[in-house]
Amino acid sequence: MREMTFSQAIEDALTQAMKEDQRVVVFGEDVHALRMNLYTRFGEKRVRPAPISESAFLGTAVGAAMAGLRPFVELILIDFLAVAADAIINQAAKVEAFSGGRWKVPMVVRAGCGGGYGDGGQHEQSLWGWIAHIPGLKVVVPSTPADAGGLLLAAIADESPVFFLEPKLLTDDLLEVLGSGGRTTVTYDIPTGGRSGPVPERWEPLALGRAAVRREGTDITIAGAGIAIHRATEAADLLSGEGISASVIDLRSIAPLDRDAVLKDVESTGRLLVVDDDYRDFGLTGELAAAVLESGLPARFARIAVEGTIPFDPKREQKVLPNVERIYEAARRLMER
Amino acid sequence: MREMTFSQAIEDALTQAMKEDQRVVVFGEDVHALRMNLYTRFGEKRVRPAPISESAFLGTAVGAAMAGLRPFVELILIDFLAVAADAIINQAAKVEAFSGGRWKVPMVVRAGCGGGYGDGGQHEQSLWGWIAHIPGLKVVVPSTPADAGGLLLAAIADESPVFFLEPKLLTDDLLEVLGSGGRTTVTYDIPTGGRSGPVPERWEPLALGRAAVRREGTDITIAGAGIAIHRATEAADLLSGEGISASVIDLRSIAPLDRDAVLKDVESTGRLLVVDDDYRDFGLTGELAAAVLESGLPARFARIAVEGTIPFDPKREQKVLPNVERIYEAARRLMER
Amino acid sequence: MFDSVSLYRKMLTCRRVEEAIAGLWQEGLISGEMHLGIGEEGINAGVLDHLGDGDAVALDHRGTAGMLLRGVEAAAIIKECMGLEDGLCGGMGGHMHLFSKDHLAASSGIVGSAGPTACGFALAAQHLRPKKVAVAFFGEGAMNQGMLMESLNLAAAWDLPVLFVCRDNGTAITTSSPAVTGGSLEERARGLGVSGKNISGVDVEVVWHEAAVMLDRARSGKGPSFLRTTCLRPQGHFLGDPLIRMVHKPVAEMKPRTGPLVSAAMSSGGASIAQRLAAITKIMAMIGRTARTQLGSAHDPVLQMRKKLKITADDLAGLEEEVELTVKDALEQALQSLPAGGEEATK
Amino acid sequence: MFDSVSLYRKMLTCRRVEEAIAGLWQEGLISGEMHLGIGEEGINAGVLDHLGDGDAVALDHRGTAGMLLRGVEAAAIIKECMGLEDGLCGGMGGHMHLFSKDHLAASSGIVGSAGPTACGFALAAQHLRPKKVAVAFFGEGAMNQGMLMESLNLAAAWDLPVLFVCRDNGTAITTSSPAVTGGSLEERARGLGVSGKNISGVDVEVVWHEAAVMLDRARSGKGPSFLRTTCLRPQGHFLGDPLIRMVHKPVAEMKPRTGPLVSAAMSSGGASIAQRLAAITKIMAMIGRTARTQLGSAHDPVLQMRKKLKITADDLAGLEEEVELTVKDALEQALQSLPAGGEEATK
Ligand SMILES: Cc1ncc(C[n+]2csc(CCOP(=O)(O)OP(=O)(O)O)c2C)c(N)n1
Ligand SMILES: Cc1ncc(C[n+]2csc(CCOP(=O)(O)OP(=O)(O)O)c2C)c(N)n1
Ligand SMILES: [Mg+2]
Ligand SMILES: [Mg+2]
Repeated sequence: MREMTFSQAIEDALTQAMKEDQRVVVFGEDVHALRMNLYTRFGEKRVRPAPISESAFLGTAVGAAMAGLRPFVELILIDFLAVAADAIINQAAKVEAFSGGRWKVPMVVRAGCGGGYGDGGQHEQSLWGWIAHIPGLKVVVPSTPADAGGLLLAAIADESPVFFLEPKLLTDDLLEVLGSGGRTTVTYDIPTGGRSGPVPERWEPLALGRAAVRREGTDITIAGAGIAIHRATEAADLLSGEGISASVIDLRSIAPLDRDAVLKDVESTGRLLVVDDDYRDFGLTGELAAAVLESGLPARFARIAVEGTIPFDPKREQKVLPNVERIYEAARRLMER
Repeated sequence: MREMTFSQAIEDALTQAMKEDQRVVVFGEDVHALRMNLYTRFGEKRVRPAPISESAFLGTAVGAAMAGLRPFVELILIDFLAVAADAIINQAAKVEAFSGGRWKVPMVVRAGCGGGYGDGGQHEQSLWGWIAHIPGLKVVVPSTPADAGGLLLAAIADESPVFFLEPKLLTDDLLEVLGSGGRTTVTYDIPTGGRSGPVPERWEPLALGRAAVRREGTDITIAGAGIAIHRATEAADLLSGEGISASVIDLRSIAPLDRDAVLKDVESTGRLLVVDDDYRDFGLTGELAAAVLESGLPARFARIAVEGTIPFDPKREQKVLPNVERIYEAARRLMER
Repeated sequence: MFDSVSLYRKMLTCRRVEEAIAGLWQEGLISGEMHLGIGEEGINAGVLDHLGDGDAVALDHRGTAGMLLRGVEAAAIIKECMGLEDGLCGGMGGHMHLFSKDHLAASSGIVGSAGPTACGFALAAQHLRPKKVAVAFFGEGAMNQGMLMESLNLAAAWDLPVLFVCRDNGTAITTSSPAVTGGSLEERARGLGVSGKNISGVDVEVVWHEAAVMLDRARSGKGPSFLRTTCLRPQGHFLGDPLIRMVHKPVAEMKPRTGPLVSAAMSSGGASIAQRLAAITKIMAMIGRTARTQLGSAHDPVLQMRKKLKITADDLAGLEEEVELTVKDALEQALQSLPAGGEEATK
Repeated sequence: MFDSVSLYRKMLTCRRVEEAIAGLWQEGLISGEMHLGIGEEGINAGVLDHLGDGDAVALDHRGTAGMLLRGVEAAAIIKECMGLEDGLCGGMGGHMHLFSKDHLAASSGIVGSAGPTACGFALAAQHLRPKKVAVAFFGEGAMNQGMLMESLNLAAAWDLPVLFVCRDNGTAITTSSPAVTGGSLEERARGLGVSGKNISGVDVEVVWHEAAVMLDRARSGKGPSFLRTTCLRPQGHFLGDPLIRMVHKPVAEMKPRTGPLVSAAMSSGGASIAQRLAAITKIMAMIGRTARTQLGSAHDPVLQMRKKLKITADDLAGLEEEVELTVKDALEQALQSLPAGGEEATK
């Protein structure tokens, strides 16, 4: 076992993929700087800087994937998907269906997601529920370096368009640039659990759509992805101090969604708290609610998610993002119901 | 009371709004033809044809609304939002929040939605759950001519960006062009209930976010919007033949969502069936499931929605869209649970 | 080498297949919209004649002819338009979403998206298929769509082997494109780093030669080009185009529209009389433009090529009969494939 | 009339306010990113000097100076950057999302969106405020964003009173813009129907006169124009720009990066040696470009204007002291507004 930061794991797994498969090409804005090491090692043909033309280069990824490459597109932040949504929802997501299953689009879009470092509501969205609403797309959100590398390999190997979303608070390289900019005068509430950790000697793809039980509990199930997992784990520690035993389920993949893993746990706890860094309405929290109701399991339910545009002011920002306190309080309330 | 078709009601209400408020301007592709009467009456300055540049003209609507106009944008089909999503989700939806509530964006985007006339999966989406996921946006979906006119006036009067989505099967003018093209050799399964009906002498805005109980029942609540309401009403007729009494709740507005109206009805029926022409996952069906679970009401739940890209083949298309048979079957199954 | 007989055969096949599709649509055997390429055969055939295995093409909503010219079976296309299970895409796509992986040929109903897709095909060619190219087809209206403009620039920046073919019929649905388009399209392309030419699409030979040069450039690594070709489209935007109907059946089609229009023109509240007159004048101009769009012999690329053929009348008749037979055969295959009661599908 | 003293005062105020903001950022009193406009004062002041009540402006991620120049209080801007409740937007927007309804001034952190927003402002002017105009500011990198290109065309098609101002520093974050941009920007704008000019942004007087002509055109209903202005930005893309850090603190900042880079260059599996060398050369060029971007006196619009002022040394000193005091005052207001323990906000 090696030890790596989240960003190192991603770059390491990507390096392995590029070494093993010539079809893997990387492009996006500033990739020569963002992926300086890969740029140096694989040259500009395989790591290609793009103009600020997200529609063109995401659409290019669709065509390139259809014609035999395995494009890995660096979108930098998921918020920018909005300027190029057509390439994804009307093209990438639909080619397989339109062609009667005859043609697939194996591409990966990597982007940072989420807030917590004071960048404002146009740069800190998570949007995974927005993506997962569209049939034909997959979305993964790792919460540890080991998962990051494993899911990344799986995303590249998959035959569908996959979004690989990186919680920025875990990603040292993005956060260094966007958050601190070399300053020692700011600190952010970075969960210790995900920033670095053990990773395998050689990366193996992790199956998409399989949740991980991060903590086993008997009273309440807390489910979420990314940063939320670390917040939930901290909250679970606090709760256990009060005799409340919480499970923490790391979904890892938003689409496909491992409903079964959640339901299985809820079967024994009878309570589900969904924690989501994405917007609340018409999103992940609702989808898991539907899964519970459809299963017919009797369960008490609560959700914590982002309820409006994320405020710039870091103090208010902390409050609207799912944090340990909110999770803890919601779990306690749910225990009383 | 006058009698009007769905399209006539929309044009009539829009005419009233334009007559009463000089700030209402209409633009979009082909509006000189699509709104030939308004174009003639109000002239090109107020009804302006646009190039095929959705990003530019939706973004223009945002700026124009901020600077005092009341833009009414004809997007034609909601599927095309994907090429211009940024204008809506990163600009229109966020100005009010970003400005600390000081600046608003009163604009309307009108677009046809939904399928049932064989136009394929890129032209028949509903996408209201996709829009409603983003805080700061409103979405209405009328199901009768009277609601169409009333909601249209309310949308224009509202201070937020509002999507006005028109189920194409109800809209004679769009359907005539996209579906039949002057042929008498094709017919589509058009619900009789919504295509034409009584409308008030003078249009008054209908409050946004208020559902209408279309039919009162005691055994099961069926909730939805647009075409689904007509399908549900037909299914309810069939169900009543079997002694099952179904309520039908027309949400009319997806955001804000009248959760209370649904919960109130479910309180007495104990069963909720959500019918949705939009995609199933991470959408309206889940959002209502969350509302039920959060309320703590004991309820059985099922949902019928679109589960993949809509097939072109009209026969398969009929099957994937929520139809009377599916609603009827699902309601019966739910009664047995 | 330009082979006029072969080109004529190709164009005629496109024409006949599209006519057959129009017939099926009229009969109600095809539901929804139908955009055909009648009138633009010179462009489609002149460009696609140069493509071979490993070359790729991205089409727009008007992709039937493109698919045919790349070698997809007519029957498979017709069946797809009808939504049949044994159609090109199993009936899942319909005429706006024709896909053939074997031919690296894709389409999309979203205006402008052919540009990025073709760039992707070209990028894959750069990596996997040296000397292969990609062609994007789109209308002049699409030139105002951001993603298409972005893709021209991307192709220039990355030296992608793409030929961008703009079929300029001057109209996007009902909108006169010059009225909503600034500058000139060639200058626009050049400002995006892609040099181009403006030619008539009526003479397939001219198109063929121009495309040859541009595709050669792409194949030899010299990057993208832009070919603007003009054409007339006598059927209007799509089958059953209301403008065409108004022109051809003025009584039946104009009458129901006239009442509201006159009352809109006369009713109190609204723009000044001058502005209303200006609006009506533009509506009349739009209808007039449609009325004038008759293919006639002079603008018909198929007839033009036919006139110039250097073969005997007998050979010509033979060729034409062959084409008719092939198309008839494809049509029959499609009709036989209709499930029992299938005619009722969309009724 | 060009008033050099007033312009100098404006530019200097922008410079000092932005320096104050940089200080607060460095102290950790502002979280996240910070994009400033130091080096481009000549452009901002030269254009915005012509705007009055009812005129509108759409800014990008670099909007601080624009807001100041439209008359927003420096303290309100600084407080907004700090996320304070009494900031311009109540602390909800931050430096990339500054909005002032009274000044019809908006910003956005999404590259290219200033174009459409300005078109909307201009459309409203056409209807509600005859002779009023809208200005869009954006970088040269934004010229590759589809929505901006679309908006140039829309402005041309609708004759909107917009001035599109491109601040060209040659770089978008770390990317050399010429390397990913085809054609020329003026030709591109012209191909979209908007004629333009290319000038240096160092001399505010040149900018001022050019903007005057273009804005007059807009005010008199003659439609949009495009003004490309060049500038240098010594702070890099944003405060704490890693490239700048590498150049200025090579040991601390380069060393941790060198190990992985060398191993990437040497390790087996990957591109040919030639390709790797080419890549390294480009990385070095990027860092070198950054190192050479020193404002110096010749490229500093504030110093250039100062040199040309025709006032006494006393008056100049007086003016400069006044500016310092105003900015100091604004800074103090902002600091006083910090809630108790507020310094810890982002810590
Ligand atoms: C993004 C988008 N906007 C609008 C439409 C509706 N639409 C379909 S075809 C068309 C006109 C296209 O005109 P042009 O590019 O000139 O092609 P033509 O139909 O004339 O061949 C429009 C506006 C669409 N399909 N996609
Ligand atoms: C649509 C979009 N893509 C990418 C980004 C990230 N980004 C922020 S600023 C910037 C560079 C902009 O370059 P330019 O337009 O030249 O402006 P400059 O920063 O040089 O003033 C980029 C790529 C963004 N904010 N929005
Ligand atoms: Mg056209
Ligand atoms: Mg720049």
